Amino acid sequence: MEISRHWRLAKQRYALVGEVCPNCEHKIFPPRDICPDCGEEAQDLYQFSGRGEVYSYTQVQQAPTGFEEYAPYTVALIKLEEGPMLTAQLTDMGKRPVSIGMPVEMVTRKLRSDGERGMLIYGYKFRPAIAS
Amino acid sequence: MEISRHWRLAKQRYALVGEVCPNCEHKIFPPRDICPDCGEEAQDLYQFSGRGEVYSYTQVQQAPTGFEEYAPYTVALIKLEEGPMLTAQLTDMGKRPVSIGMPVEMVTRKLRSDGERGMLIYGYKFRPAIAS
Amino acid sequence: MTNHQHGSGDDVVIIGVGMTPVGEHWDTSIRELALQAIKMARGGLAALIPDAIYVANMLAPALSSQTQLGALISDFAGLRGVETLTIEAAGASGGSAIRQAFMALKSGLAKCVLVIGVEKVTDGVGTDVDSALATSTDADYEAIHGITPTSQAALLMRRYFYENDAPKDALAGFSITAHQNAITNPNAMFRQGMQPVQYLNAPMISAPLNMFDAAPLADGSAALLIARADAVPSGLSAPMVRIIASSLASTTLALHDRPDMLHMSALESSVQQALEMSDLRLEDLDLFELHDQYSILAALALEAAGFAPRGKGWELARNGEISQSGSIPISTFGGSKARGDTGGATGVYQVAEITRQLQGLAGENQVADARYGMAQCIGGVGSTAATHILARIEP
Amino acid sequence: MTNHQHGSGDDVVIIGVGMTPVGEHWDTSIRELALQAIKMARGGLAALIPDAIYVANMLAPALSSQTQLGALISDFAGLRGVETLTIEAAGASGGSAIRQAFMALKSGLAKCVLVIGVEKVTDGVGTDVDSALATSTDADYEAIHGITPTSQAALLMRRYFYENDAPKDALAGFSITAHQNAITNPNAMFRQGMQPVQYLNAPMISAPLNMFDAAPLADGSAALLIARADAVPSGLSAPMVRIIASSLASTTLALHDRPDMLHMSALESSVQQALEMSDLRLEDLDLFELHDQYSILAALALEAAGFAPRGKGWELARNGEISQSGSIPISTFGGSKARGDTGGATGVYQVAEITRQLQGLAGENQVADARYGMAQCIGGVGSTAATHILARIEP
Ligand SMILES: [Zn+2]
Ligand SMILES: [Zn+2]
Repeated sequence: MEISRHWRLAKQRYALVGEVCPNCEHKIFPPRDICPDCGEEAQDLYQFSGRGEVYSYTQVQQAPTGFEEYAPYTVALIKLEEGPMLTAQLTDMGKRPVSIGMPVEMVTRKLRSDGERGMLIYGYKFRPAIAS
Repeated sequence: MEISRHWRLAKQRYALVGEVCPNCEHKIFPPRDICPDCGEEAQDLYQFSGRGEVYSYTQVQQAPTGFEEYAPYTVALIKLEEGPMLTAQLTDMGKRPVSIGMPVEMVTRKLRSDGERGMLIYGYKFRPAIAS
Repeated sequence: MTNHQHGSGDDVVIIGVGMTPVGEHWDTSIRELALQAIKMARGGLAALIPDAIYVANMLAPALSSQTQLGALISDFAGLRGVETLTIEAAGASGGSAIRQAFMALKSGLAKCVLVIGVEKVTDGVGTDVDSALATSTDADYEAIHGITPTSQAALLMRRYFYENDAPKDALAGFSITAHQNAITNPNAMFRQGMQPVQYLNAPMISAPLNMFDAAPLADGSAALLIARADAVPSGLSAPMVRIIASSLASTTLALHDRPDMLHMSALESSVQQALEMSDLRLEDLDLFELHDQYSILAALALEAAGFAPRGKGWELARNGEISQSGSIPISTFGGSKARGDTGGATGVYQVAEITRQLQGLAGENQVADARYGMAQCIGGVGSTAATHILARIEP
Repeated sequence: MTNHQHGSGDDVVIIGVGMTPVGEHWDTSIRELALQAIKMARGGLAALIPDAIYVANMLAPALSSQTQLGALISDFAGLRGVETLTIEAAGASGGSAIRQAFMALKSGLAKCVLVIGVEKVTDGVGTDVDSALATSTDADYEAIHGITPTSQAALLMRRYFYENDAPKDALAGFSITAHQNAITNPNAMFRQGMQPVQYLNAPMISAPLNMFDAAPLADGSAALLIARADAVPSGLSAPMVRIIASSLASTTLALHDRPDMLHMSALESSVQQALEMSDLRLEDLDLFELHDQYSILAALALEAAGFAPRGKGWELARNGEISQSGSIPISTFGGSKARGDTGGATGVYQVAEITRQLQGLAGENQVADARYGMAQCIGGVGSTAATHILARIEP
């Protein structure tokens, strides 16, 4: 399924490239064509640092199709230091407990495998920040 | 996918069991709870003979998921001798050409396989009538 | 407060209600399930042919490989030829379909509309069901990370507890009340009731969200026969109920895109619009069927509607205010939590149940002297919200 | 014939139109594609915030794993918060959404509605697309036998030829005309035209249906900004067009359940209703955008509407009556056949194209002095049909 979609989204998913509104300077991720803050067209690319903190988190026990091999896994809302929030998995946690406010940084990992066709999809996950 | 559905439909699909309207005696297949002819409740089971004739037919080249192994295959509209029409594949045709009006009879065959889970679904197909 | 007893021809009234039991209907197909509810709703009114049939559904394309439910169900119900279509707004599908019926009737282009909510979950198995549910999230930026509505509710719940310093069992009352109310609802999936200790010992399904914080997803169908007052046949066996307000609002699909995710803006604005349309105040409402698919959503819905200040919705569940005899009874037949969650059909069940309450036909679940009831169903974790206010018609 | 120039406040008028090119938009997501059409439709009217946004779509749940398109697209288009939902009736989704907008506006509960048809087919690949299309058939009694809409059209075609003793190339004219009209449509997928010999030599895809008898399924989005006359802003740059009739009808979902399958009853009754509502006769119509997803459906639609007697629809394609200067031009911008078939968005493209014709803005595709146009889109092979009649507003 959906090969072209994942190809199309590779830039955002690999490199955390979003946008900055040329009008109100609001940083935008995930990318949008129209700034949600001021309604202007927002198409200037912006490279996020990949640093942020955990806003909330939970552990998924019952995974949807394509994610069974990872279960249980931790998904989180991450507030990026530039402002936007995003949804991502936490990874490389070892024995460290997660907590709200915990500093994290972006890494690239395998997101899911598409069983029948064997396509692998890569993208951002977040791990505990090594240095700030 | 949809294991319970196929289990539920086994009677109709294996044995061509439909209904007869207790009010207007219209024979009904596929089964319905309400007679399309007179609007009454139609729940008396009726065993169809399985004999009918080809009303129209075509050859499917581009098969949907689950039917790839059978392509190309011939699907037809079959008018049962008791009146109702149904959709089914033709099978066991050998080198015989299909034609509109051709007498056919029902047989049970594998309809599709459900790839990932390996479930097989059986049901009616139609072959050239051996005797009328 | 307006007197809602002075009716006019374009008033929208509910003249028939049908609900199937919620549960695992292995032997019943989606068309058969819908027909069961339709037969009940049309009851003695079989001669009244609806001008339109709106089907509310969210999962059939994914779980039953079936679209065009409108044509399928209308024909199977013996109503071949009618105007028909399917409406989808995830968990808000049911309320959205009622909203469309309300507008069709108000326009005068339809005199009578049949609304059917139907969901056949057991056509799918295992992880396919979770995947189908995840289609109500943002496929590109949420579902791809393995998220589901359940884990989204858990994310909201953890943040809610963090910000409001709520005790571990803060939300238990929502489950306990719902299960209590379901005991006497023959359509409910769970009729054994539950105790506080069961909540405390329940296994986590997406921590901090436990088994009792989530509603069981199951098969079910509910139907409403709705007409303009000037087209209502005489001699109805049950009292009629009027829909006096109808609204539908949205916000971002993705949870992470909301500037303040604990403020459910679609829920709030749909309630505000409905109150304005009905000329009622919150205090006038005698019950509120909210979408308690997850306990946290019940708390947030009460806050968004204005029944509790921000961060205090859970306290209503602690002191009995949401129970049958409380100040604002919710989930009076068990809600999604104990009646069972029927996805896109939920909003139709809610309005059907409120109708029973306002008709005085709620049996042991009756809210005393119920005159006004509000129903709200939501899509995703608050992306879409449909709200309706119903009024009893005095005999 | 009624004079449609005496407008009243509740007249429904089209004040903005947007269409993306139809094709394989690999680099564009469904939300981006919809936004392109929305921007065009809202054009200079960005200050006018629609009260509701109806999204017409049939394939996103299966091919893009995405539901709740209403909330997704509204938010992405900068219209967060608006009333929104998705309408599905397979290939009739677009016309059904326009029908709902028509009723919402007539009711007065909405002053301005944005209708968006969008389909992103290239999110799926290979047999998954055929499976997704097959969901518009009866899953239990048709799709399970390996049938698709294409093979159903072929079954109809074979029977039609058998009953009417039509020549092998009887339907070729539908393809040739559509491809001819697409040459000058910048949004069309195929702009090279085609010759009769190409039709005769075309490979069969489901005999007797050949490659030119089927429309290519592709990505596309069209949008309409529709308002009540009493809410139209002043200073519009293009002439307005009025929707004077709207209807939606159905028949059986399964082809085999129809008592007479070559008689397209849903198409017929929706046209009858629309003519009655508009107080027009067939002869008054200057063009007819029908759903020519398969050539045979074009012939059957002309017969169902009454432009040809039963079994004679194909003759209209032989003698030029459906061409730009014929008695009843169809597919004036190429139709589904050559513009490209966009599934649930089709009905929105049709009405957008008729609007261009009635505005006199159709360029080389202009039908001379077009005053009235009819659009009809269908779900499955005739299970659902939505029909609209549009009228030019004289300056
Ligand atoms: Zn901005
Ligand atoms: Zn009968």
